[in-house]
Amino acid sequence: MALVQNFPFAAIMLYLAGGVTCCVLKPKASKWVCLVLNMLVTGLMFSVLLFTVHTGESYVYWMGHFPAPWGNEIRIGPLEALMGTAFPLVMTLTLLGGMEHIFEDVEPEKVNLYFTVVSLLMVSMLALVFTNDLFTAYVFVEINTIASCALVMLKYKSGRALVATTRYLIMSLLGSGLFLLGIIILYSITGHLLMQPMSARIQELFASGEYAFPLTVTIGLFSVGMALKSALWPFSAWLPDAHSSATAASSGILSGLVIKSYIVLLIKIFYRVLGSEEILSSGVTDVLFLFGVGAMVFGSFYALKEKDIKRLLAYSSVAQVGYIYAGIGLGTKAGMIAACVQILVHAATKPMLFCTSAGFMSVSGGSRRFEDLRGAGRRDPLSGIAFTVGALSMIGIPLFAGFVTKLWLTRALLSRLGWKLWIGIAALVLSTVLNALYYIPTVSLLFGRRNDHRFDDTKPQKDYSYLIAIVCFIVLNFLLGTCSEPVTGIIETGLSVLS
Amino acid sequence: MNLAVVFLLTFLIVCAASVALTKDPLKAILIQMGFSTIMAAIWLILESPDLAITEAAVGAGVTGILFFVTLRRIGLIGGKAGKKK
Amino acid sequence: MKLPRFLAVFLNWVEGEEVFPVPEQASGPFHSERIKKADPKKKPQTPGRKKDHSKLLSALYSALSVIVCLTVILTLLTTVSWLPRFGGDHNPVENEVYTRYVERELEEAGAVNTVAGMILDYRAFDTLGESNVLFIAVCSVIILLRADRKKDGSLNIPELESTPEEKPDDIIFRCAAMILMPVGLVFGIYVVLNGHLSAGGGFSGGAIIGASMILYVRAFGSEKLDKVFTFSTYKWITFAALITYTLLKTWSFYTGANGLESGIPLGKPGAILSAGLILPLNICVGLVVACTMYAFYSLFSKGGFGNGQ
Amino acid sequence: MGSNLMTNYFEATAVICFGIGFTMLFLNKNLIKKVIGFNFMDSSIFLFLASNGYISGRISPIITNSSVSSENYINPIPAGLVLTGIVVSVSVTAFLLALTTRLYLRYHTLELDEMIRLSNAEET
Repeated sequence: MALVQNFPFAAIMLYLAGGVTCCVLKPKASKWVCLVLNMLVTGLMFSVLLFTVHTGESYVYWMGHFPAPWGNEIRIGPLEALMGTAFPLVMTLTLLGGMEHIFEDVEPEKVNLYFTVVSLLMVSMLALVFTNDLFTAYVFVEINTIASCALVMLKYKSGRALVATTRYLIMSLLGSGLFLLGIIILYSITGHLLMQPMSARIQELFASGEYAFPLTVTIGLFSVGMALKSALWPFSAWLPDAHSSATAASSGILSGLVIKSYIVLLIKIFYRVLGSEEILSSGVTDVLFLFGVGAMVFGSFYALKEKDIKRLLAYSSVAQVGYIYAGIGLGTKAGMIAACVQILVHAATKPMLFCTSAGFMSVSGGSRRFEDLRGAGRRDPLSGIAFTVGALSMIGIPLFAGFVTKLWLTRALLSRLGWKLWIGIAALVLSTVLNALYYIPTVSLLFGRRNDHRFDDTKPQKDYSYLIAIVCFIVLNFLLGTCSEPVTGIIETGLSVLS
Repeated sequence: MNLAVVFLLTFLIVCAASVALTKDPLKAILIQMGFSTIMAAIWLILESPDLAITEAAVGAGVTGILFFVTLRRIGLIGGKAGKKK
Repeated sequence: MKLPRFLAVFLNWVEGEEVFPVPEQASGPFHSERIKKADPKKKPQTPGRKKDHSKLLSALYSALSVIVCLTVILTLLTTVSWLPRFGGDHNPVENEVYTRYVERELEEAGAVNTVAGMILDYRAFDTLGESNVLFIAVCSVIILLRADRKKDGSLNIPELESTPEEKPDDIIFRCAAMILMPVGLVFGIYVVLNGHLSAGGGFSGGAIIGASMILYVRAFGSEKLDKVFTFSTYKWITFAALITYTLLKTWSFYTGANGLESGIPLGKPGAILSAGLILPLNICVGLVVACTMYAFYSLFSKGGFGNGQ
Repeated sequence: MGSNLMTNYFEATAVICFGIGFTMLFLNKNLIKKVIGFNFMDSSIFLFLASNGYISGRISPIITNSSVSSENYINPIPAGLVLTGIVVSVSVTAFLLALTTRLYLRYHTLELDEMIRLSNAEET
């Protein structure tokens, strides 16, 4: 086994050790441990990405001395390596961008625990991306749940954050309960927990028609469980509060990464466990498509009415998650590519928007209301420019990242005639218009002139880490928007070796 | 299907239903501890002594203690009366 | 239909009636309803709300709950009716995975208790994740409940102010604790150390030790334990145990995946020093769990432990 | 309806308790009751899982004598998974209870709706 093949496992173990170490360190030291760890893992995973793209295949890595049906294992292919590179990269940039606010919003004695939580969150997300075993997935889903709730409630002064955490935690627990029940029903009819042998057995069962009802119920349980956790529209009531009341970096991480890790897991389950044809015939894709389309429209619709910048961004997340599910729900390969592209695009854009929102707040007396934010883009030009880039990307203007999603989604829709085409196109157009309707007024408001002179003497934060993070995010956005070919190529090979 | 098993399983359902109906948190916690104890007995019937030990120590012991300490901290049960274990 | 007497009494109790009439001045854990009503901190109900309106809403809400409950139950019952028979010996779960775990576990992992061998050797990644679930949970509880003070002595989170614990003086409870505490401690240590030989293991043993420590503190007060067991002791014990766990498992995973010999002797099955890594791992988990259970208790009851921390 | 409902009485009990626990966690307004509902939900899932591993007439897989034939022992996998699950469940319970404590100390109520109302009022 080549040395580079050990890196995904090393990444998980490094984060574990790092997280445990952060809890005994001083806040400053733990900050550096966490940042260095993130950069290191980004580098490691990038080399794994190059390796898997070079070989064009996936490989399994035994977690222990025993092969597939007996021992745990993880599995890395191009798609997993791509996600595994993107997650720590975005995490590094988000932490850099929100660092100043982390030290303001979190209790001074407990800042090191913030980095512990972040490291364990990364452990769980990487494990969810790499896992080849359903029960491992459940355990790490639980770590993910607790860690993401902890990220929200770390903003200790706000009672609203506590209430939002409770609602978030309860919905997440319902989701993981259903997910666990699904795993157990599958175990009792297949006798396996690892994806490969389980999938082989499920194909036999589908062919023979045995246990048809339990299998349908299981597909439903997985979909509802993951939809609850990733805030698909009818189940998304908890999201705006949870994501808007956390500190800026947490909001970015939750919106950009945590939701996505569950969707990646769902895609893996669909492809690797249940088999994509069976999913199609069960009709669950149609339901997911309808919900996704509903999210695209209603999420934007709610955002239209918001007068609070962080809640606006959170509702926009609901709409963007809808794009991912609409892509999955199309049930074609092009649709799945669109979904994966959207995962990356949203992960690169939304954390930047949340970081800039914190920048605006600090030049507006800490307020998130639109009436105080008027002119904030003039007071803090860097954040203003970054917000404009993010907004244009979310609307889907060419050259920006969001355009690629819309391009691929349209392409996927056009290749599929029938009712999905018309509903999808209508929703796409409507959602784009609605996006423009709330993002463009926000941008013009941020660059508008104030009539009073309340915030004239506030200076923008002079913080190099913020500058670096924002510049990197903008560059990343342009890169994704202009040269998306290699990325979609990797996703395509990744999806074809996934099943 | 022997009678003891049926009795225990029925008791589980009765416990769950009665917790759903009661309004008093303290009663709910007491019934929940009963639920855990019965669960420990069921693990023994299912030939899983590991689970029985763990459930007895955790489900009936530590979880119960945590519930009581919570209630005492927030002042729903008072003073010396909040005895543990 | 006439209910049996004991069932009727039970249901009445659940519904909130007192089973045994009690004098008004009595207080204790069974009369929380009364204490709750007398609680001065509890805000009075807002009077402006229309009564019949809210009644209708709450009826609708209960109906919704019943419908949700019944839908979930009926769907799952139908699923259950299609599943393989309970207790049958040709079910799908009786396959090669099960056979190898039972038949070859003794030579491959060396633990007499197959369950311990399975979770700490074959499926060790899950178990590593599990101990980190506990770790992140205790971090979250520390974040929520540890009462840190600013330089001027006021609390960061003002509502966490707690009244100092009164010294317990219940003689019966003390006698019981005097007998139960050492027994529990020894039994817990036994369960941890024999995790690979008999039922139990790090987690259940640790929980028993933790429960004994809680019992001691409840009976005799926490001053003596606080001197030894400060927050930093707790932090370093957890850190050392979890890092050891992670390092041991990293070695084992690395050698396993690369096809190397792990070089850890399995020993003679049945001996206390056998089963390779399982004994040290159980000790690590037992330490973490015992300290964590005690930490949960102290954090919940007084927002920190040891030296006023 | 399939034919095995009456033979699978362990699973049947488990899903009934699961339904009750699920509903309590989802729709009950009292936070303490929600936590207990969560406990019921998880315990019954574990009962469901463990009953899958049971085979009538066999004993628990602690290999005391030298007979290592799989004919004698029940399936150890569900027991191991449930052990992992119980740890997860107690961790989450502690977290939920800590949240409840903090919320009660801040708002002096256990009803979630009331807390949402109070926290919104506090913000504006």
